[in-house]
Amino acid sequence: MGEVIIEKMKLNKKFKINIDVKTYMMIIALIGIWGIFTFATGGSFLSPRNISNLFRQSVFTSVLAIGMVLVIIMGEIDLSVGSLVGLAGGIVAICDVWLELNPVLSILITLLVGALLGLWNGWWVAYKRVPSFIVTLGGYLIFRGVLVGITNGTTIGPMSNTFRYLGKGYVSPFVGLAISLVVAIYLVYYQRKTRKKKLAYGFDVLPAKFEFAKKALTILGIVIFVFVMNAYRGISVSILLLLFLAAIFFYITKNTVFGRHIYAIGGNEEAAQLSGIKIKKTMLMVFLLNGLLAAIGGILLTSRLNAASVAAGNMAELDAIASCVIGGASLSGGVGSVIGAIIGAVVMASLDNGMSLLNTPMFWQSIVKGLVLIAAVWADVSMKK
Amino acid sequence: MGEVIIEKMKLNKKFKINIDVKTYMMIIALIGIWGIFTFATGGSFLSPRNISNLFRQSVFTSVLAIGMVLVIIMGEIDLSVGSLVGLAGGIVAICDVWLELNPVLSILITLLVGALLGLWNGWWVAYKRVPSFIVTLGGYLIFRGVLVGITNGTTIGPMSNTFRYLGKGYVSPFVGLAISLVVAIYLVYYQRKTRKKKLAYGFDVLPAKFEFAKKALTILGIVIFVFVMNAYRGISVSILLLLFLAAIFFYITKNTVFGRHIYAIGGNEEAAQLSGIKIKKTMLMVFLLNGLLAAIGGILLTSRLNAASVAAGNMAELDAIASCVIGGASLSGGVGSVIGAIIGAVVMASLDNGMSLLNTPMFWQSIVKGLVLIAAVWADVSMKK
Amino acid sequence: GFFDWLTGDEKEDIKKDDKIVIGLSMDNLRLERWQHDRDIFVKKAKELGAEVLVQSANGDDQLQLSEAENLITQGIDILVVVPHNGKVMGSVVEEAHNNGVKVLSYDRLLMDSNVDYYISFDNVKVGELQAQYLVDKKPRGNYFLMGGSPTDNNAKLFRQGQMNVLKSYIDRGAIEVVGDQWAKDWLPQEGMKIIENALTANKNNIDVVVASNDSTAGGAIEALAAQGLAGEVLISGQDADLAACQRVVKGTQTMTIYKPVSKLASEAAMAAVKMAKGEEIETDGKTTNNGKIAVPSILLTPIQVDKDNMVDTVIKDGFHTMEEVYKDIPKDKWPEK
Amino acid sequence: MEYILETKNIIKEFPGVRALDRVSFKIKKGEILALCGENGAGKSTLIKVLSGVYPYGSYEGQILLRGEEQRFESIKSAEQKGIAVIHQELALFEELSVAENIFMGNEIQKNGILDWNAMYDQTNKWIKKLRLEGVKPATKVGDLGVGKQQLVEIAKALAKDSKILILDEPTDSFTDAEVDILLNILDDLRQDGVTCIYISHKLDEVFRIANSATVIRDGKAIGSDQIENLSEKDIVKMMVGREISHMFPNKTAKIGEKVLEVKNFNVYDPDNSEKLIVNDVSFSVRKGEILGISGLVGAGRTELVNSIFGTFPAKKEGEIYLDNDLIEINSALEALEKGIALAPEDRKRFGLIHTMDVRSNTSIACLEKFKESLSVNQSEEILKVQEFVEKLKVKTASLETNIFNLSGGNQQKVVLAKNLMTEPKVLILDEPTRGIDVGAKQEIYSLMNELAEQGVAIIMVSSELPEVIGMSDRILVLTEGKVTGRFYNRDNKVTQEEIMACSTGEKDGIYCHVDINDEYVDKNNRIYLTGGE
Ligand SMILES: Nc1ncnc2c1ncn2[C@@H]1O[C@H](COP(=O)(O)OP(=O)(O)OP(=O)(O)O)[C@@H](O)[C@H]1O
Ligand SMILES: Nc1ncnc2c1ncn2[C@@H]1O[C@H](COP(=O)(O)OP(=O)(O)OP(=O)(O)O)[C@@H](O)[C@H]1O
Ligand SMILES: O[C@@H]1[C@@H](O)[C@H](O)OC[C@H]1O
Ligand SMILES: [Mg+2]
Ligand SMILES: [Mg+2]
Repeated sequence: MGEVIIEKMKLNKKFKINIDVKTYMMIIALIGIWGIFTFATGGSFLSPRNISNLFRQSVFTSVLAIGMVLVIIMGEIDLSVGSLVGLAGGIVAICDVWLELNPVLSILITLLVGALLGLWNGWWVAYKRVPSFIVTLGGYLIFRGVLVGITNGTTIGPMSNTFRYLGKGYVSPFVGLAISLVVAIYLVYYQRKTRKKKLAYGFDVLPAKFEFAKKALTILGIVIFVFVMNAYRGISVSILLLLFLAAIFFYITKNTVFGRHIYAIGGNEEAAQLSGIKIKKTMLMVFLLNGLLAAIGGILLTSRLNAASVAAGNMAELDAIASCVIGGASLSGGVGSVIGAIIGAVVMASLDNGMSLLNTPMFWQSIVKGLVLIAAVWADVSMKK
Repeated sequence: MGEVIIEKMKLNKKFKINIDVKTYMMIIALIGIWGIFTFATGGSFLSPRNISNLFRQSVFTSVLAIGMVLVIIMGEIDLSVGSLVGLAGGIVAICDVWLELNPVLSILITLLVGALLGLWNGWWVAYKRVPSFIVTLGGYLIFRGVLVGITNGTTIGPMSNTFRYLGKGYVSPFVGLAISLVVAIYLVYYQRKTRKKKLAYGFDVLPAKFEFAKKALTILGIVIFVFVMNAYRGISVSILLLLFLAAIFFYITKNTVFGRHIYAIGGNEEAAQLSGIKIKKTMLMVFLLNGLLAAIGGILLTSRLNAASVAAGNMAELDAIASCVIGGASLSGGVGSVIGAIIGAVVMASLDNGMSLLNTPMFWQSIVKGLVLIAAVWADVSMKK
Repeated sequence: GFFDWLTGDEKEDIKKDDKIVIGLSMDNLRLERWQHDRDIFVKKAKELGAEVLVQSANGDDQLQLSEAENLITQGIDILVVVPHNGKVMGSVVEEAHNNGVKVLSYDRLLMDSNVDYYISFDNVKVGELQAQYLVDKKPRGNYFLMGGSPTDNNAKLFRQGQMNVLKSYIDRGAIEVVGDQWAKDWLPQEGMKIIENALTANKNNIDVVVASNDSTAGGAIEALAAQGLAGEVLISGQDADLAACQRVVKGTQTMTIYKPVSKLASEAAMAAVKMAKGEEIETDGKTTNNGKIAVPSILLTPIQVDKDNMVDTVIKDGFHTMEEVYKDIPKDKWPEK
Repeated sequence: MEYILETKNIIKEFPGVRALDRVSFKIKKGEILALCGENGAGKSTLIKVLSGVYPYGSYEGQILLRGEEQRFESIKSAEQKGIAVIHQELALFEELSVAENIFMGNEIQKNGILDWNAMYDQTNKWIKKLRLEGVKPATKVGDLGVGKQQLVEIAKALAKDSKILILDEPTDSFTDAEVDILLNILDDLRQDGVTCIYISHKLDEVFRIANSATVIRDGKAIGSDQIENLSEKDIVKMMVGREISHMFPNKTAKIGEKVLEVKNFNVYDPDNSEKLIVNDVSFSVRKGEILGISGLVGAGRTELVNSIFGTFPAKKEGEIYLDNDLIEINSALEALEKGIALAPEDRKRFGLIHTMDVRSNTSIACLEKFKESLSVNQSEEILKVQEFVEKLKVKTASLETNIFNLSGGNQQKVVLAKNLMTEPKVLILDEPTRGIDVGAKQEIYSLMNELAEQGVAIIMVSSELPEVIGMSDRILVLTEGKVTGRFYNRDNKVTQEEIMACSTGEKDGIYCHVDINDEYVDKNNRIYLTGGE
């Protein structure tokens, strides 16, 4: 058996490098984009303040992209996300401003509504076999209609302080440092544990010095991030929330049975069914989660704008889908990742942010963004070949 | 051999009936929708005048849907259609209003641009393997940006008379009758020829009386259509154009090598490759045709609106895609039909028109349209099972 | 006879009864102000004994054209149009006239057509008022221009008015334009992003933001607030949206333009009823050129609203109530009615 | 005679794998060359090089056609030189009709406009020639079973009227009847001067049809000779590197009590709820027993087992007892939970998830087993998958290799591994050795035996009669949905002729070695007690 395992393990390493190249390619494109903007703006693009802005500006799309990428991996699509964001924003604003409910209660109600509307979408797709494109196109119309109906078309605001904190607050630099420390320690501990486990199973592991370098890099990355953020005002609450969500969904997609089943359904639904996967329940759950994340997106957007308007979240679904595809997800299902989707969202936000800093006329922004999108994905595709 | 052939023919019949049931289901839904609106509007929905309006209102989306359905059958998507419509409209208006070119020349230039931009999309998809979602999302941004750039954001109009005629004219009732007569005679002749050919191969054909009934029905249908149209103002020029395009593309998809290759690529690209189909050229051609049709759509829209605005055609791609899917096309490729796509467009236009006649508030319209969309496709899906 | 029917020469038999039916075709109802316009118009028309059929087009030219056609199909006596795009909707006039329906252009002008009357505020004037108020308060400094939707023709008119005022200051070097960006679809989140980035790029050295309406100003103010600059940086608006009025009295938004919509809507309703009855309308000989004819016009003046005249304008007109506008201000600080 | 086709030192590499290592071979005009080799030896890769799938430049070495070097840029350019291929993985369009599939890429047309009548006419001829019973030119290919699809694929290649025909395991889901049809056609073509390369793991076919044979091992051509100079043993030895003496292991499993019993089972046609495709079938399987189900393609075997497994989308009637309890199964999940597993016949469509790697494909049906609190214990998973990959000798670069980079036979092994990993009580195998080489076959047979010894009840649907006879304790023959034969076969005494006679309806009704009330009875009505003589 020895030989085979060694052979297999060699490949394990190679596999990791492959994966990395794929993810890295878009990161390289991102770095390229950042470089150009830094140069063009005479450095202000890379100022801590702008980095903080940039990340905050991409939080909203990122949250939606996390949910969307699950749907896309499963081989489906959700066009109703933008309308759902609008509706969720309207509901949280109605609870907060008109009904003056407790913020926590308002949030819970909104999340519940988001989950239920996600279920509605999922039910039609999973149990009635209506194509998700149509179901969610229906949702796109219905949810926006309901929003206009219940808010009567008015803009509702301003929001109470809790929401402002959610949308615009920063955690104090010390808290930020403390959190990052805890995370760093946990990560190191986790890597150690995994390594031990692997050794116990007799698997090959990285040589100790590499392992050490990996740990050092992890910690360094976190520290740099926190310092850059602290150099402005600290980590923003919304970014923290995004990181938290990203961690959870990264874990779900990589390490749980449910996550693996999503990939299987998207890869080959018929084969997945014959493998005993509960297709309907899984689909329902994915759409539910997507609804929940859209509701979170709606709350964040309303908090950030300090008001809910009927136009809020318009076209957000397109941004979310684009983020996923830029991040390597395939619309035919089975392929994609949470991290990729977030990187995709950051790429889009970087383009918007950089050109806005440069005062590029709107129509040029549009043209350049289109060209860069195509070029970036092309670079990605041609590297993978 | 006799036995085998007879058996085959039985199946041929079954096959035809199957096909028909699928198309008919959405027609039945359409008739249901029409029935409800006729009842609710006290009959004015079915007045010749409104029927004429309704068809004219669906021409634009139908033209786009014809091109889109080819792309969808091929397993790709085109999100740039709406922007391309806008840009084509802008170009034709610039040629006509600013440059005061001859209308025919203006139209030719616009069609050329449409075809070239279609080629641009197709080139990235076919030769650079960039996912069509991304390429055309890029196009969506680029084309609209160029439009704003070249028109400077202004609305350009009014158009010269030729375009008005194109957008709003009617052919005189006599001409309408004459054209329909020619078409009817040709159809009868064609059916005769087909029948003869089949007999020559020894295939089974419909009994003579059925054949006769079929011919009679064909003619009756055409006559009723013309009379209803003439009862208002005659057949509108744009409807005539649509019918012409529909006939051409119906023929292409059903009876040409190129058309069947589109289905093959969408059904199983790998197999298509192994069958020696020129995938790249076919893709290029399909995107080119789609660009051409979008340009025609842009010219029609500009003619109908009598001006080109930078917002023209916004979101038109979504309507076009929805029409295709309502008409039975599958976004995973290989399935769909030109007729289905047009029926889908008419379904959508009927909903808009009917609720507009009923003065339903916009938000209710939105909600009802969403629900009906889902319900109609659900009826379709569950019948097919 | 049959021949007429066959050829289509038969006259339309549009149902006509005594009651006046007005068709109101609106651009959209997504902005708060259009809801006010509709409500007041319908109410006034009812008082005058007319029925109103309202349709809104979600900001879609083509849909609006179809809807206007459908209104005419329903046998309305008069068509009132708030066009999404005046050039596009101009073409509906011919169709209406062919069916014996007169057309009143509301708020935005129907271009290149024989439209019967026009009732509006002057959009270029709106831009001028916004800019004038700001330069009066700050004749020199760094100005950031934030336009509206790049695909809305009105946004261009507002900008035109603003430049009418600002031009000479810019030429003199008193005002430096540090940026010029347009907010997609008048969306607040676009406004917010633009100003966040503008502040970053200019290291917060912005004195004035010329914003074209309240919804985009709302987003911009959130970005200013994040830098503690809300109230410091002057910023304009338009529409007197409730949220904007609240900001004005709080001091975070400098001004807004109140277009006395109640006046506009009720005058329009009265005019429509008169037109339906075939009566003449008094316009003091005012006309506006629409590219084809001089359209008889009723032009109302937009009013600039700030902290000081809030009570006398918006609240007095009943556009918003005192309680609504001053909701976040302690009662003892409320002004006298 | 001149050599019509020749390769010189072909090298083809994939990332991490050298699939072909300086392969040279020659073939004379009008001859049939058999290409033999283990799973993953490089046979399919070689023909892909020959047919332009891997274009010139993506491999090293030379292809000579009538002595001239060829540089095929595409499949089309190879086709233009008269090379037609039937690939191992079906390349059909499920949504399109039989006629369209046959003529796809090779249409009967004039100025780009199709001549449907002519194509239908031709299609009818092919249908007759290949005896595709019940198939019409307009039938959707997706509605056909795998066997019939494969015949359509063959028609497609034949319709091209090529000078060189390459067939990559064309018969892997055929019964003898279809094999005969095909081999006769090939023989006719040979008379007409067509040259043919024939890949098959069924050596009897090779000896029936080929003029010469070339053996490939680990990407190298290691032997080539006229067929007269070779014996099966020689070829097997060259392929596998060892001799295979006992293909079918001795059955040693103790047969125990009934595990699964099916009574009066009916299944209807999904498209026609009147028509029965499985008609009043009853049978049972016991612990440690292997029940073989035999029949011609289209007999309804796949529908029967899929309906039992709960995954055939059509109306069904009848009773199923598991350990004497009446049960109802409506989904694969319910079946798997009750301990019934099924390895499907159509591995590409129902067995594999093309976006996933070998590891995930193998473990996907039993991930719950590796669940540890919230997550999957991936170390356990890898170990377990590793174990099965070794047991079945899956040839893969690693567990992280995408499943579609494996050779056809190795994909099939992964499907088997996946089902074995669920540790079922009842294991249903539908054509388990499709595309598997002789060496691996023997290992799979031993494995089945091992499982039987552990008390698993196995139902094996197979079109290969030697396999059915060599492995089964009892045999059920299905013809047009009805049971037309039941055999007791613990003594391997049933003959191919007896089974064939049942499946072709030559003998009606129950033929011999009757099994009444689940007790074994022979021709002379001697009763054998279950569990052995
Ligand atoms: N696209 C690919 N990428 C990577 N490796 C591949 C690819 N295609 C084939 N291989 C590898 O090349 C080797 C030869 O495969 P090939 O399909 O030619 O085998 P084969 O002889 O046809 O086997 P079988 O009898 O199982 O069909 C195998 O190791 C396989 O894993
Ligand atoms: N699980 C399944 N779900 C849906 N369709 C299936 C399933 N299994 C098989 N089919 C379909 O059933 C039809 C009949 O297949 P086929 O003719 O191979 O059956 P068969 O009679 O069992 O043939 P054979 O006896 O050779 O296995 C085919 O269309 C096949 O694709
Ligand atoms: O009132 C404004 C309107 O005139 C313009 O067209 O759109 C934005 C609004 O704020
Ligand atoms: Mg092979
Ligand atoms: Mg079968």
